[in-house]
Amino acid sequence: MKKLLNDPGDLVAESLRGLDRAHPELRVDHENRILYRADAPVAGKVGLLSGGGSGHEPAHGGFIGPGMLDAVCAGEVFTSPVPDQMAEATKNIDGGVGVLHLVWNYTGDVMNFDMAAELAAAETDTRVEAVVMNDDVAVEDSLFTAGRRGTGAAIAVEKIVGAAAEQGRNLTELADLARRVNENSRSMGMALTSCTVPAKGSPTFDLPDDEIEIGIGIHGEPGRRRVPLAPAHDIAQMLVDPVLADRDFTGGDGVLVFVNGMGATPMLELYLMYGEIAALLDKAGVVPARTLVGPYVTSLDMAGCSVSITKLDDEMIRLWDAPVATAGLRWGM
Amino acid sequence: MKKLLNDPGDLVAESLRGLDRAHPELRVDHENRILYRADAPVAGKVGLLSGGGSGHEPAHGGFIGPGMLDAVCAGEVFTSPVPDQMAEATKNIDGGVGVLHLVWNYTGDVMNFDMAAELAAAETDTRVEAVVMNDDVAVEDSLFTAGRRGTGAAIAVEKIVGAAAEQGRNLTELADLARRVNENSRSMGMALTSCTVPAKGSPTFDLPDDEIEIGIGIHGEPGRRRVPLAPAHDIAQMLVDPVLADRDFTGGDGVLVFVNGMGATPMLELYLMYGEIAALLDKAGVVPARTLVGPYVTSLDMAGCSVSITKLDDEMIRLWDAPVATAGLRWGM
Amino acid sequence: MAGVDVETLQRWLRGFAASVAEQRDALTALDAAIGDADHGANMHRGMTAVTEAVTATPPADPTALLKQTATVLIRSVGGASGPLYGTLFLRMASATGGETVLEPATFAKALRAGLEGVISRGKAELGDKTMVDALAPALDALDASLAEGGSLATALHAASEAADAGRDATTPMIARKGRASYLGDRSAGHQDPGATSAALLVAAAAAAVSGDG
Amino acid sequence: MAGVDVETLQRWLRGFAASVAEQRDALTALDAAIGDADHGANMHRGMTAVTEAVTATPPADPTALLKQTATVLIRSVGGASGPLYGTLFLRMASATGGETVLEPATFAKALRAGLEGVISRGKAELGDKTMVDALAPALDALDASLAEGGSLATALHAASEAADAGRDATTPMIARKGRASYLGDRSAGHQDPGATSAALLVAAAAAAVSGDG
Ligand SMILES: Nc1ncnc2c1ncn2[C@@H]1O[C@H](COP(=O)(O)OP(=O)(O)O)[C@@H](O)[C@H]1O
Ligand SMILES: Nc1ncnc2c1ncn2[C@@H]1O[C@H](COP(=O)(O)OP(=O)(O)O)[C@@H](O)[C@H]1O
Ligand SMILES: [Mg+2]
Ligand SMILES: [Mg+2]
Ligand SMILES: [Mg+2]
Ligand SMILES: [Mg+2]
Repeated sequence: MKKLLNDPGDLVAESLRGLDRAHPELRVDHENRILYRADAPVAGKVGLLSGGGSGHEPAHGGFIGPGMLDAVCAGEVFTSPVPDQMAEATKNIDGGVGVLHLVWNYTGDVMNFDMAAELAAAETDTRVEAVVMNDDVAVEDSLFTAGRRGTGAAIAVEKIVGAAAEQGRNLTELADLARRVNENSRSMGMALTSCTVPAKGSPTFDLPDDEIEIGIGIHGEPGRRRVPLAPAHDIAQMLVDPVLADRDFTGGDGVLVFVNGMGATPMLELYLMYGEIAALLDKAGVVPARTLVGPYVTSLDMAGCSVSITKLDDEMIRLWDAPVATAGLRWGM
Repeated sequence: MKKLLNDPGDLVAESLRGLDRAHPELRVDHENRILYRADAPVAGKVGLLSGGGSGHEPAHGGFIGPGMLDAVCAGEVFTSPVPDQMAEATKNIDGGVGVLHLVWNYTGDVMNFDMAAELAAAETDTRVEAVVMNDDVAVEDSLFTAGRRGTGAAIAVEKIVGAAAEQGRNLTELADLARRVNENSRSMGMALTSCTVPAKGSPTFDLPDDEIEIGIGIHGEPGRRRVPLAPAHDIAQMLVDPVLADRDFTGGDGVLVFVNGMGATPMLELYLMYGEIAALLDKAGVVPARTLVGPYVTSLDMAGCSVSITKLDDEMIRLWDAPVATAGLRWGM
Repeated sequence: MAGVDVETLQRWLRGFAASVAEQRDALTALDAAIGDADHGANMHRGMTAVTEAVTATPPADPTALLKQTATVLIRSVGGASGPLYGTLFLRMASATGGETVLEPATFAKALRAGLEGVISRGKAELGDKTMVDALAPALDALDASLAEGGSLATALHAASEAADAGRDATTPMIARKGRASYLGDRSAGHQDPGATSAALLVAAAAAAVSGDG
Repeated sequence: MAGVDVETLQRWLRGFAASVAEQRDALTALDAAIGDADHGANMHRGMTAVTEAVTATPPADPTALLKQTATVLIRSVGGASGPLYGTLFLRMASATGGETVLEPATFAKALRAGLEGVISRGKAELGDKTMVDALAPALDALDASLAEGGSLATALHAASEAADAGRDATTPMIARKGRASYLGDRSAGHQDPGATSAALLVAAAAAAVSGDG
């Protein structure tokens, strides 16, 4: 394993120290591993909390700031944070009008956020709502399974709801909006190579040089199937087809297309993939109204990409375009 | 070789097509492989032109926009663009007060930009000045060599000079400023793994699992020495020491510290490296006034990092902080 | 030995911590195949923290010890296993009501309450390829052996055998809960990591009560 | 054959294009060791474009052909080799003044002008481990052989041998120009890619003039 670190056990703590120094506009509670907007709590604004395992940078800490999240709890690499973190963060970002938990749908994250909400309810009178984000069409969804993973749609949810929170909307409205953006989003990912979890020290899965995994998750979970290495054009098809098969994205005010790099994919390739994906969307009558291309929800050093599509309406477009100032997404301010 | 592409020969052209669609705020001349600010030429403003081989994304196209570059010429992967491209771009970004070429110091880039300036001089009456950026302390600098490579300092030069150009400063002032920022900058890089040039299809250099290269360039050029894999703390020292040995960075208004990812390095690791580097700077009495951490000048899928330090003065800090709206760097607008 | 006192419980937890430490890489390898390669690290982090806490402030009675264990696990593990194992011990603590020595039947009831906590927290059913597939048969065997008049040591040995069998039975299953469920059919053919750590937990209990833990 | 006409020059360029195509991976491998792994791709892209251009619009005379070659190389190659090889042909064109058949001495003088162009563009000296280390001895051998009364074919064969020797001599050198110079001492022990392609260029000239190209 070749990585820029000292002891794998100290990776998250040491990385947070560097991030803290690099971003004076954030406040970092190192003991609890919570990252805050420096001016949290913002009085009269609903506090937005997310978080999850580390290893997805710039998610989650890169999306804290005006127009997006108020705080994020960081877990160990690929391990959900613990209830105490979320309970503490909830307390500290409550500007008097409640806190919305934006939870990525993983068993661990959901349980830990649930327990945090229980703790918060027992200890404070902060109103807490939680919305679970689950957009990954690679995963079979049923009452009897853990359901779909939360992947790229979180960026759309956090950005759009973040802008709405900044406008002063109330907790119920924001939770409804979060659910609406989530329900309008679908994602699908693939890996050229596995990531290597530092504590393990070797790749999570072995992938021969001439094979790729389709339908992987962002924690190095293997995908739904393994296929021969293919040209970008065919890979784009393998990602776009299941997304479009799952939901109608035609018409209306167009879609947000988010082509995400898994961590070790050059932008040169990501832009090429975006070109292939956009051409397939053209053919299907789906209109990209907004685009985001880059490594935003990564899986350590995995090579590969995912595509997330969100059906937009007028309001969502305005909220997407609204000013945001985070380390990972910034415009208008 | 595992990459998201179709034919390696079409990689640059197809990637530019995707980038064009993803960034409506750019105008792309696909025949000449030139990327422009959509509103270029800006009347009364000195045009800023840079460019180089592809494979360094977001450099160079990601730094086009208000407050930074006006145009960029894209070469093949790791191959400087050709004079016709720069001559054409020069013509089209001249807002009537001249064009500044910001050239990364590589033999090919320098010769091709020189020939472009000769062409431009023969064909138009555009005033052209060129500043060569050469900040890499890994390289021996003498009258008899090609001198130091241009690496991370370009981001500081392009950002600071871009802001000054937006304020309406004239060509000579901007060229002087560019030289000043460049002279105040030093960089040093390292690789955990080699990149793979698509047209070659295999890694440029072989690096055993327990060795790293110190002093690499951004084109997969091997470094000055090969050492055993070391903890991040020691690697930080191997990068910071030669930079500080080459120039005094103490005192004054502090420095810009830019920790750059080479393409396949997770942000989790880059932030940890920044923490190590900042601690070493503390010890040396060097004060980070501004910080930039991320993959900005990449080398395809190379894992590793570089550090660039720029001594700042009051004016340079103001210009660094000024609004910029590019795909790669954005704030204040 | 008539019942389970705080020393026995400590032996159990230390024994579990030791086998987790020993099996850490194996647990992670199982999780790499159908999950995210961290179950060994998670359980090891948690049980190291439990051992340290128990050493630093030794709890007075079984209830306090179980509660402390639950709290430390919930605070230090994260992921799916943290809340689940945490809930297991939390419910056990609630079921012991401050007694200093737990009767075998009380211990069994506490474990049953713990399992119910796991099920209500995680919504897994038998056959979903989770820790429940090791724990549920183990507690059934425990109850059956005690009902037949077996000693707690005998009953826990039966439980441990049943846990091992339950763990082995997860291999052909298709996961319907947790991260392995994302793989669909591809989850079949791999032993569940959580069922594997759960079997270690039951084995450690048997060893602790027999005095050889 | 008395001199070099446009057909001979075309044979030369096509022959060079063919050997670059054949040696493409070898040139890239040399460049990977001390550069950026693109010299084969660069030269191949350039010479493919030259061949296509010459086929599409066959130039009327040597000057036009050399000028077209220069322009196409400068427009299509980039990097260091594009301007350098481009300048070589551009200066050759200037030195041929519209003649339809170049006398051996004129051809030699044109090549010398080309080399001087390379040197003034790239500032490399003998021993800097560049294409100059193959070209300069080649042209010295060419002049010497012609001065001794040798035919152009004989003289170009001597030149080709000298180019090969010059290329081989780059191996122990420490690079002082181009990308290989970044490696410092580590550049020693590797043959220079540009000197290697330059030796192919001279060999192709010898073959073209001998009629076996
Ligand atoms: N809903 C659930 N109910 C019971 N056990 C579960 C559930 N989800 C996951 N598990 C157990 O947790 C184990 C994985 O734990 P771990 O790897 O530590 O957490 P994570 O999946 O968050 O990485 C699985 O092997 C399984 O036995
Ligand atoms: N200043 C120079 N003068 C003469 N030849 C040079 C000079 N710099 C580089 N070269 C030649 O160019 C070759 C490299 O060409 P190429 O790989 O195509 O360009 P780049 O170095 O831009 O990638 C070197 O091997 C060397 O022979
Ligand atoms: Mg996990
Ligand atoms: Mg090159
Ligand atoms: Mg796991
Ligand atoms: Mg080269």
